[in-house]
Amino acid sequence: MARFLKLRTPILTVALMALLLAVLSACASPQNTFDPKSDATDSILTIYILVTVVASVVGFAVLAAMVWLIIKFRAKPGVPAKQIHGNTKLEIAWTIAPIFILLIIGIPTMYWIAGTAEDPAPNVLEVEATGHQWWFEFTYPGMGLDGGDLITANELVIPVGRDIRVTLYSDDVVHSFWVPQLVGKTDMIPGRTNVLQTFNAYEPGLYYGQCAEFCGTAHALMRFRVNVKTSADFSTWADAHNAGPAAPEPGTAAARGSLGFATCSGCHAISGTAAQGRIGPDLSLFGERSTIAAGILDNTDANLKAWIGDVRSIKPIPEGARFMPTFNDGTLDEGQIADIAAYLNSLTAE
Amino acid sequence: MWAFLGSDVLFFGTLIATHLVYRGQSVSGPTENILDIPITSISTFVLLMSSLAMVLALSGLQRGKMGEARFWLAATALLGSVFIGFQMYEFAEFANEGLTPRTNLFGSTFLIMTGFHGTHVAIGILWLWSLFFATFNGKIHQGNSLEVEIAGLYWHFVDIVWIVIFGVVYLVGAYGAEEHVEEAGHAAAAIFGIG
Amino acid sequence: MAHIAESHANHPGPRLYITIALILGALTGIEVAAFFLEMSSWIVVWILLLLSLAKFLMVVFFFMHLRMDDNRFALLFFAPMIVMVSIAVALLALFQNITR
Amino acid sequence: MAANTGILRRPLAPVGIWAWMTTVDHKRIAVLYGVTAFFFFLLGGMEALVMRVQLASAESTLVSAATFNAMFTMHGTTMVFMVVMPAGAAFFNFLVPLMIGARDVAFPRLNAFSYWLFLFGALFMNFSFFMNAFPDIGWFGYAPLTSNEFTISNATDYWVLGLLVMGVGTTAAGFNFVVTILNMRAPGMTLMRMPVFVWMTLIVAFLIIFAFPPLTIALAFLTFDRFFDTNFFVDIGAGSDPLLWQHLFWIFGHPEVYILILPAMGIVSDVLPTFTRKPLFGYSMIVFAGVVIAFLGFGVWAHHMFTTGLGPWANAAFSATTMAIAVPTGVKIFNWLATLYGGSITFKTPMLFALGFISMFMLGGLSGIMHAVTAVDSQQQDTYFIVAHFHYVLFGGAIFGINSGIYYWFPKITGKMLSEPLGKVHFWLMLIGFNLTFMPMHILGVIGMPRRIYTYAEDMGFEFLNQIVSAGAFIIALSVIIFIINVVRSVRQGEPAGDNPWEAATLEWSISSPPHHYNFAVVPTVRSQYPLWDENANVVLPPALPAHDEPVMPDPSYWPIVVAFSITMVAGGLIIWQGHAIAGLTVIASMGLLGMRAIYGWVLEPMEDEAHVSVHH
Repeated sequence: MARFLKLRTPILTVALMALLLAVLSACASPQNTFDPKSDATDSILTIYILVTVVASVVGFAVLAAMVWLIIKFRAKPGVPAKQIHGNTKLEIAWTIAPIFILLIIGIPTMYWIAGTAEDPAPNVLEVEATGHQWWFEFTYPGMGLDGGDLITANELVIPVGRDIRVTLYSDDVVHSFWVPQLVGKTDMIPGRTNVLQTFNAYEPGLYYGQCAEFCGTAHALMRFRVNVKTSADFSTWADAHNAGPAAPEPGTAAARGSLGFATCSGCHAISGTAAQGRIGPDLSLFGERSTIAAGILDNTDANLKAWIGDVRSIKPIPEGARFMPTFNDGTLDEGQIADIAAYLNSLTAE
Repeated sequence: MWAFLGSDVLFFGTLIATHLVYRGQSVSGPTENILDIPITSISTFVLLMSSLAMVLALSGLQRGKMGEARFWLAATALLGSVFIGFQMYEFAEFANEGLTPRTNLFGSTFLIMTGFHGTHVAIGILWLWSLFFATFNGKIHQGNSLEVEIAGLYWHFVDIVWIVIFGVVYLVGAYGAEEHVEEAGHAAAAIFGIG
Repeated sequence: MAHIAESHANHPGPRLYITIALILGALTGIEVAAFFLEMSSWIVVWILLLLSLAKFLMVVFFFMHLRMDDNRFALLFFAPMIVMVSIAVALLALFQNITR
Repeated sequence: MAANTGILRRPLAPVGIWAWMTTVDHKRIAVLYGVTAFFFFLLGGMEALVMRVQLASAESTLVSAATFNAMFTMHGTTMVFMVVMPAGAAFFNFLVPLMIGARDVAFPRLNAFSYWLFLFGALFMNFSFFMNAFPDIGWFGYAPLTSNEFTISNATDYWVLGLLVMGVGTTAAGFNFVVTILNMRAPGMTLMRMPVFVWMTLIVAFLIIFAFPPLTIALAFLTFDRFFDTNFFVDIGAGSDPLLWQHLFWIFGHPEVYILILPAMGIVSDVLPTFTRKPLFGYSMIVFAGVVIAFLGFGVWAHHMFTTGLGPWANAAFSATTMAIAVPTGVKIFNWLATLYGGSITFKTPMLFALGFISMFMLGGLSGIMHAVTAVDSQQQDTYFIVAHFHYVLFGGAIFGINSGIYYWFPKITGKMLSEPLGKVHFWLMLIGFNLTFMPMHILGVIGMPRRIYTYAEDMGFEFLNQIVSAGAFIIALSVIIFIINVVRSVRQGEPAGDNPWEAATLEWSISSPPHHYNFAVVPTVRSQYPLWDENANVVLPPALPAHDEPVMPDPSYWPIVVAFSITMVAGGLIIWQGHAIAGLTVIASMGLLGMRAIYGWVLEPMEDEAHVSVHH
């Protein structure tokens, strides 16, 4: 039996060590739910830590009790087992005790739930997010040209320090809008209007978002970014978005690209230009976006050209799905693709 | 058999719950206003009488009166077939009024619910006819009347499911269909104590 | 299955069955009548529900002689009934807030 | 002649393939269930290993997205419906009749029918692999994704119809065990003197017959949607609501996970007394807690849907019921620990696995309570934290419990002992591998790795942990290989086990192992929960009965397998019907008729064949 004991303790220490090492290395993750950047995730974190502490304390206590029982009551020759059938007082005790522990985590939960139902601050920014199969569309009602909607895609730009309320729609299957550091996830269900818990970002920065409900083949590559700017930058961004791009000076690749963009204008739109296609994502101010293809590639020229040329080599699209066609199979040659890429990159605020 | 009926309660309960949940959600196409109450009340009456016939058949068999038992067994099966006839007629009637499981939500939930019930009735009729023929070749006699009793339990169960469907779906549903959607819902919400 | 056999003795005779059947028929008649009367919708809905419940219980207790058998069968039937009714009520309540 | 209701003569030979296909003996059916469950366990394990290899490195292109999605779908479906449930069924089939002192289950042929339906349903679903239409919609197939519009191949049809066929089989088994346990107990064995495993079987049987109808209906709706384009979940414009599928599925889903875990709890509650040499602590409390869990199980389903925007009232209500269900589970764990108190514990392999079960299941339960809190769930839902939770409960719980049961009852089933040293290696390897695999997943969940993604970006910081997880998975695979070696070695030349190798207390240890096909020579009368430990144990093992006055056992019959085959073929016909209508219709019609004919053959066939009976008397 001793051998058995010697075996158990080293394994537990190794496991704990590995655990600590793993936790430390993981803090660098951009989607770490344990370093919140908004009031919503902050409130969640307090309960999160409370529950984790309660669970681990109870866990270690029960594990320790079990190990102690095993060691103390090993079969020793000549010591018969005590034939105990039950003990009602003990039973009552360990039925009531868990109820108290559950109250400790239950009551804050109810307060938090009530909290989510409160109506937001008066100057709340209303935004609508629509899930499509494998990209996100964001609409700012009333902030577009002459009272229309300002529509962008895959990068939600919001002002810092202001309540944001996102209303969620879906165009095809169930998706789920989740920005781990800013707000807890809520599903985007076709035919239903879900409203996300209002959140208020603490500091400007770029935050990672992810579709969290399995939505088909390319679910893993359906990500987005939330770009929190100061309110001043936010309004300049909105105005630039509405104003539309300055005409590229003739003779440059961007100019040729803007003509070449006609093939794309059927699906894509750039506010302030002739292209008004609403099937694909909106590409206004594309140059300022940090990522392309629903948050999976950095917005570099090479990535952009590869993406325009052949989407299917980057994203697994089942044939028959409603998605961007492949262009580098002859419809567009290298030069044209490079021009369009240059034109898109030229769409910036200045 | 009671265990089976317990499970079937869940089966039809879910069907009826789905129908109630989807009430009033159909956007296009005919809904409750298509239901023809007089005919369905007659078919309900027919099914009630078939339950009576079933019970008489069972008591006849238990008292050893084979003639009586056979007569009522056949009567139950025939009344059951008449009920199925009404259902077929009703489905055909709906079809040419444009209501099929494809047209709208009401079509789907209603027709599939009554369809499943009809299938249960059909299985019951098949079972009754098998029992009926079994009385001739000596397989069913006063001794093992338990066989018929189990079939009886099944038949009465199918009858009470129809009572619920008739009451809840036909009558409450068809009674001025539109404005009852909220009421039934609110009633449920009130019971559940949800605001 | 011993205890099933001796419960045969106290099965009600055919006369009782016929009276029950007539009552059920009458109840259905009242239901249909209530349906055609133009009373305020709230009462009619409750009348219809109560009548179908009454018919339901009558058939279960008399035709299926649940009253005579020992109550383990009743448990086997009414336990799922309670579970199902509570699930149905919960579903109805949950689907109330469909925001179209 | 009357005995033969079919074209073929009724097989009476006790040996050979034909005997196995037409067996109605609960012990043989149990072995069939066990072997099939183990085969699918290996299959599911391989699917898991493919996933782990793909996720071991960031942005790896080893496996395409479609294949990965199919892998996690089938891994989930296989492990839940084709491994843990049939493994539970194997234990029910073998042990319940022996533990309650009965000769066989209430409806032997229905028992065989349940097995064959399960097998054909499982093969039917996996057959889609060869038609390169492996289901890829997730093991709970949320609504709009499963409609024709969003699935290219008919993979989902295989999934839906396969589940329907298996569901019918499982529900039939549920009825069988409710009737067996309620009616066929040995004289003197009141409900409160039954072994805990039999209690858990009764509760599981009730859970099965009350939880499967909602699933059957949800699947029927989906079948109508996909084949006859009704619009239950599909045409959002016409008012249908995908949430209805989620509701119906999880109304079945949560009782289902209790169907998976209660057998393991029953096994552990019967293994502990034997290795602590003392009665189980608080027998009635454990049984009562089981019943409470069963009822509450129907009231918690929407905790899978906290993030679907049901509104604060619903979230609060289901959060509360989910927390409430933790209390009876806690009571069970405390009772098991109290059983250890004051015992003289011997650490044989079944005991090790039972201790592993208690500790890992407890950790899983606690990680589960964490996302009973709606706030925390909005961060944890659909992340690897949830994957960690249910693996701790299902693998740490059910699989450890089942392994404990295998090591404990293997001697009774085969008459040979499994080797202790190999068993211990298997346990320790599995425990270490298990913790290495699933503990890091908690952290992966916390740092935001979503579920069901076939790849992840470099800069997400998931890679190191995923490598540990993948390594752990291979250690588990290694431990399973050791288990196979152990079984093969001991079947060939394991040392004979004798009737009661562990000096256990329940009835099944009072007869020879492997038991005679008629189980008990004389049906014992029982005075307490631990018949073999009573001083005045009157269960003296009479010598095996001479051949001529063995009790008459029901004879093999080939009708169950024929009916099961025809039902599955009707489902197959539906799939063919999609391709080319006439061929499909002919298959459906012919198989339907065959099924009807087989049912009549089955019903009219007497239990004991006259030829058989006349030989004996």
